[in-house]
Amino acid sequence: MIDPSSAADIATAAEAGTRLGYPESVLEDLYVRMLRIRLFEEEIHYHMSRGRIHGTTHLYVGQEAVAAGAAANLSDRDYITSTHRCHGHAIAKGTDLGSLAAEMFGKRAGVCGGKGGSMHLADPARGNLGGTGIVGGGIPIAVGAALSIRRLRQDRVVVCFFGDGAMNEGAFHESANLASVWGLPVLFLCENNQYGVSTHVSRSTNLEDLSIRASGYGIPGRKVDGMDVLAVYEAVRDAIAYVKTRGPLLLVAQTYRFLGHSKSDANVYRTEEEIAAWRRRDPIPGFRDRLLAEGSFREDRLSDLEEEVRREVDAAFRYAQACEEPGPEDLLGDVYAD
Amino acid sequence: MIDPSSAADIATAAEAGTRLGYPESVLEDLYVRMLRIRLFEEEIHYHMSRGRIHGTTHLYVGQEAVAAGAAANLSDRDYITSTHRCHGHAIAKGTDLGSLAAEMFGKRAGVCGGKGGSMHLADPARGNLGGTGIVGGGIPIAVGAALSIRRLRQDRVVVCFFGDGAMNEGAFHESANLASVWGLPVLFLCENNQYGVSTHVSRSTNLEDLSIRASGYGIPGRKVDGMDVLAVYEAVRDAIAYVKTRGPLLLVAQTYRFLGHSKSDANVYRTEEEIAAWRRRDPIPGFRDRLLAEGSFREDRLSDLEEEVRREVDAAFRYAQACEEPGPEDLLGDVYAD
Amino acid sequence: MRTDAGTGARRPREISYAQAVREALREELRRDSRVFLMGEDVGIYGGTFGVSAGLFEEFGSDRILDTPISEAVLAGAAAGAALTGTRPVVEIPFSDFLTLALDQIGNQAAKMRYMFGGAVRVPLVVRSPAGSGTGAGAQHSQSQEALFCHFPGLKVAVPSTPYDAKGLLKTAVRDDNPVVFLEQKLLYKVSGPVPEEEYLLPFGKADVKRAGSDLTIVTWGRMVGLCLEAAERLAAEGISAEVVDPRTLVPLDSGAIVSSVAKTGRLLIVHEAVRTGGFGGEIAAIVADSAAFPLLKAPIRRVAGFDIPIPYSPVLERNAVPTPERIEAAARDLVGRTATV
Amino acid sequence: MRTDAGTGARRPREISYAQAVREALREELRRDSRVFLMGEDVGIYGGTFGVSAGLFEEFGSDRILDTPISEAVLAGAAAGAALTGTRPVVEIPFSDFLTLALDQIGNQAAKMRYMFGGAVRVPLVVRSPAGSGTGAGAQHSQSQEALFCHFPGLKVAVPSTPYDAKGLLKTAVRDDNPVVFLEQKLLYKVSGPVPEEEYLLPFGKADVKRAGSDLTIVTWGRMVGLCLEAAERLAAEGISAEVVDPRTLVPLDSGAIVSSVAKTGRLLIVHEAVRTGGFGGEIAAIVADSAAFPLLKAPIRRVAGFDIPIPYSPVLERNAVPTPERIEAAARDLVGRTATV
Ligand SMILES: Cc1ncc(C[n+]2csc(CCOP(=O)(O)OP(=O)(O)O)c2C)c(N)n1
Ligand SMILES: Cc1ncc(C[n+]2csc(CCOP(=O)(O)OP(=O)(O)O)c2C)c(N)n1
Ligand SMILES: [Mg+2]
Ligand SMILES: [Mg+2]
Repeated sequence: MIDPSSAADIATAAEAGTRLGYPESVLEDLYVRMLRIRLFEEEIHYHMSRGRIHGTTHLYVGQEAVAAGAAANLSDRDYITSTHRCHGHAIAKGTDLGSLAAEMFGKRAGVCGGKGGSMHLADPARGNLGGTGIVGGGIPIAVGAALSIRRLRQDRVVVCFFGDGAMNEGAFHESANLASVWGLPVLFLCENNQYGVSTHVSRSTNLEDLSIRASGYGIPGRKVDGMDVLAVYEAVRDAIAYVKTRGPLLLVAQTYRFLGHSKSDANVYRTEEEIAAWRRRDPIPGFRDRLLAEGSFREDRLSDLEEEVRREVDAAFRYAQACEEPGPEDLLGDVYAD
Repeated sequence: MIDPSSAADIATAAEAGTRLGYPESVLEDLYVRMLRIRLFEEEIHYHMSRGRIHGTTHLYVGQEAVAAGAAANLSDRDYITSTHRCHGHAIAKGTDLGSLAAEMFGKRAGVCGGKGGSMHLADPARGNLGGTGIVGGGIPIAVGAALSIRRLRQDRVVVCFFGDGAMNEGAFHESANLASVWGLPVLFLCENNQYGVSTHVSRSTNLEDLSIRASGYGIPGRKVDGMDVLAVYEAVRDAIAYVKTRGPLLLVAQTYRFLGHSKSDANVYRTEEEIAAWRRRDPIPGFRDRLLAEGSFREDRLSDLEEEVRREVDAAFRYAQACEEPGPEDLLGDVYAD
Repeated sequence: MRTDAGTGARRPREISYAQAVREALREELRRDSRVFLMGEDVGIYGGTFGVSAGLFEEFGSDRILDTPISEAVLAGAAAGAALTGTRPVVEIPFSDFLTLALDQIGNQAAKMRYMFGGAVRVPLVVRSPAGSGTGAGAQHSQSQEALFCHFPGLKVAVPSTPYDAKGLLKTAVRDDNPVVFLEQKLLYKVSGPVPEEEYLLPFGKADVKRAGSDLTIVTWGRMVGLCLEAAERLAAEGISAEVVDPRTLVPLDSGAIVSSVAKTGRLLIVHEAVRTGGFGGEIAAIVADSAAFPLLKAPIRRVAGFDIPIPYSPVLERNAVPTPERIEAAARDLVGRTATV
Repeated sequence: MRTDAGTGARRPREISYAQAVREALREELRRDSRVFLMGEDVGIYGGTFGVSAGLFEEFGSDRILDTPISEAVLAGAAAGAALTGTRPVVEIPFSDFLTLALDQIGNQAAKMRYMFGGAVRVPLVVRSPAGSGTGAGAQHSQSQEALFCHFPGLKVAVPSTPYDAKGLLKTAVRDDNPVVFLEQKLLYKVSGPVPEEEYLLPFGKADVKRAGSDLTIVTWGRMVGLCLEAAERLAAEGISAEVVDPRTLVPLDSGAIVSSVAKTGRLLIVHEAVRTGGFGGEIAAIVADSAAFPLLKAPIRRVAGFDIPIPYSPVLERNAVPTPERIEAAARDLVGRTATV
């Protein structure tokens, strides 16, 4: 969490010294959040390809700027709802990497006790209300969390992540409309990574610009470059300011997933050229170059950060692999609260 | 069914002599369709209030111009999907009043064998794919019918009726989007009668104008005065021309139901003044006055028509009451086709 | 029920099932400010069946929320609200429409606690009226309790009397799990004794609505009344029926059912829902694998709705679901066919 | 299965369950131009489990339709298309998502014919893979056949072998009613004999997958294989199990089940779905009220999924549903506990 008093005040920050107009702590935070996601997922990919991780997984590689830029605006008291592609959101929202990795290995120490898995990462204590395997399924949950905020008169906000594909589910429509009618503090954050599995957004909607959909609910719709973490950070910051006082807003981040949809994906539906073109806009090296070019950070400082994240990720996976499997006594519990 | 070749060509028609710019047959047809609905429903109301009709009912009184103006553009080969408020649609689409009345009395001779009832009137032979008790439930059905038209390369169209309230169901969203992506020949015709039960449209959406929702699907949205049968007739005619070649369109007819939502409705949610104001725009006497004022029809001609419709309705109800009840042998059949 | 004749004891007041539900809501809304009610037309209109009449006036638009017609988001928003510190009660006008919300109820709300390793509580109630008999046709008349019973994580209550409705609903509102609360629309106007004093009824505790010795009738919801009437008539013929109302199907008091069947040796299950896939199958299966199995003197019989959508015609509708005649005939048949095994 | 040893007869070719489904689709698409397939990623991607691979290439985008992610409209549009002269087959990537389409499937498609007095036919198939074992967690692993069985108007098929999958799917496509066709995702890669020649399998006809005399195991879908293996091991212990696969749950061949139980005197029901509210209850209830009831030598036993969402951890997931050990133990127990009634 970036201290909002410093982050919000760009002018002061600019004086305080970085050419990008933000205090170093903000820039570092954004960089580190992205890096943690990337390195964590590369590790997942590695272990999965070796059959050490069970099931399927939906990697977030390429989209890191969205989760990082958004979550940097949030405190633990703010809520997010997530999707099947939920590792990035969970990491950005601050969940301990060890307990996330343990969850991926299905261990009892996992953030969901090994019962949730890749699509169901949740961390209510940090405001993460969970991923879901049902496309669009988390959107109504976000509206409900915003309703609690309103009813309990809290100073919180909900960021509701979902994909371009999810936007065609009835759940999106009902949620956007209800949140609008009630003026609830929820930011609908669509990660338009261009595809729902193999279906390009141009074949799942008839829209040039998904943010137009906002007009059907009488709420503002905005777009942001989802490959630019600073742009996302600012767009979400502004959106949250709006949402907290005036009700929902739809923000569409244009982004791309570099890897396949899930474990098994032969990528027959898109070209190597298209992937390469987007990879040239990889948000992480891009941001790194900017930090260096604009003189905010020296190379060795960044290397140190990278080293640190690397160590953190390695430790998380070592920890996870060493953790205990759940036992038969875990099978039947947690269905009902008493 | 109005012969489209004459109806479409307004200029010729105007020469042919009516001041409203249409052949008499068109105007008479519109007037008679509305009248049949109104008189039929008044009869339903009467029998229901005396406990002779079972269940509940959703009367269409006030909205006649919409069904009449729309259906006058359709042949038996064209499809409609309907709603819980389906009497008007069924009558406008040409179903025999006797079999509709028999259905309302739950008789075996009813259009659905007495098994459907007030909310489920259907007449596939006349392209009426049925009412439904599930608000919004008919919208996806309409998309499917349009898909058949496309697949079978037929020259038909689907008119999908639904209410302002139904527009907030996920089914509307998914349907509008899918029809748009596939460019299907379906006209989404929203009857905005201002309320879903007790909930005014201003409390169920955050929109001044429901037709704006079309933009979220990349399709045209239009509005029409739903109390003016000729305006509806023309708007639907134009919409159909568009829909047949270019894909879906959303047309919102502004209308009003004069009576309660259903059998039991104390009308606590709206004022007498509001009802009275809309009643002054009653589409039937309004159109009658216009026909007289513009000299198309003489008073005695209209009285004759009214008399004829009155007789038709009376005969339908006499027939219906005399019909047989279904028997135990009817109970278990019709679940599966063999 | 106590009488005031002779003893001077006060006869408990009688209120309708709808009033009982309303009282439970009112008391819980007063008790806990986190509780709120949302649904289509629950405000000034008072709800489709008038159940919430007056609550809007007392609690205002902050606690009694009219909604657009969007069942999926209502259920999902209830789950989201439940996760984050409030206690929603959702009204869905007819339980047939719960299919529209089933993903949010059964795949989200029901599973969250388990999927998240026990880290959350999801205290919400979905109230909705079930049953046929109003002439509203196939899509407004179903009894679909079995669907919800098949989603672990949900609790399912089907109250049969005003007393049960009030006591169970108060318990439901205080439960930290998602509860599907299926009211019986044909009972809304039926009255019965309900104490003035506050009380709660536990989930998972069957109520023996009538004691008997020749056969056990397990039934719930609106069918309880029919079975009690049938039991009276059977008693006149010398057949003593015990009527067991589980009150909640999940959790189910299978102990009480099994004990009763062990005692009577005969089991008749009566439900309004269509037979195939109904919850009667579950009860038959439990008993057929219980300590009561070797004590059975006759086959296990179900009287249920026929496997058809509910027809509109009143003569058809009446016969689509169990009638007193079918219930009595089945009971007679069971008792007549004793001890052939 | 014929062998080529000695007789010279050709051994029937073996193909996988996924191939068998694909062949059925291809043959029906070729046979009848009104048939078409739609679903998320069924085109060039070949479907979530690759089942429709190659169909897009053969039939084009006119007959193999990729759709947006909108399950409700897919089911509803299928109903609308079915009403108006075409014959849709819808693929839903995981059967867990059918809850999103249940209103259109269960309240619209299933009821239309009855509600409209028999005036329409609704020939559509909803295909969707069911079952656990892939590590995809609680919302991608359910077996929910019981839900669909509770909506009169639907037919429900749960094929357990490539042979059954092909023959039943071809029948489903030709049926004039809505059919929910639950493929078994863990069987997609399993091979079995499937004739080259065209064949159809009737609905409502159980298949005795193994004959036996000591107990009847009624089971379907993926559990059939497990039960056959268990039966082999039980045979080694001298217990002879008959394995009856109903193949379609609606219509259900209750005659075949009852005859088998009448012969063996013992019934074990095995399903992957969670126990409470599962279709096992229905079968238990049918048998407990049948001619086989007086012939039962032991209680009716169910081995089913535990009443929990499917957990992610492989060790937990494996034990959430019936294991060979649980099946065998139940069988032994039943046979050991004979004739105490
Ligand atoms: C209700 C539902 N339908 C279909 C699926 C299968 N599915 C999983 S991810 C996915 C694509 C989702 O697309 P999008 O919302 O754009 O998210 P992305 O995968 O691109 O992050 C689909 C169709 C599902 N999980 N849930
Ligand atoms: C899915 C569903 N939700 C709720 C209802 C209860 N209900 C019946 S009619 C109605 C209002 C519908 O409003 P609108 O679509 O505007 O149609 P109108 O009644 O005004 O013609 C409601 C909420 C229903 N029948 N179906
Ligand atoms: Mg996407
Ligand atoms: Mg309306």
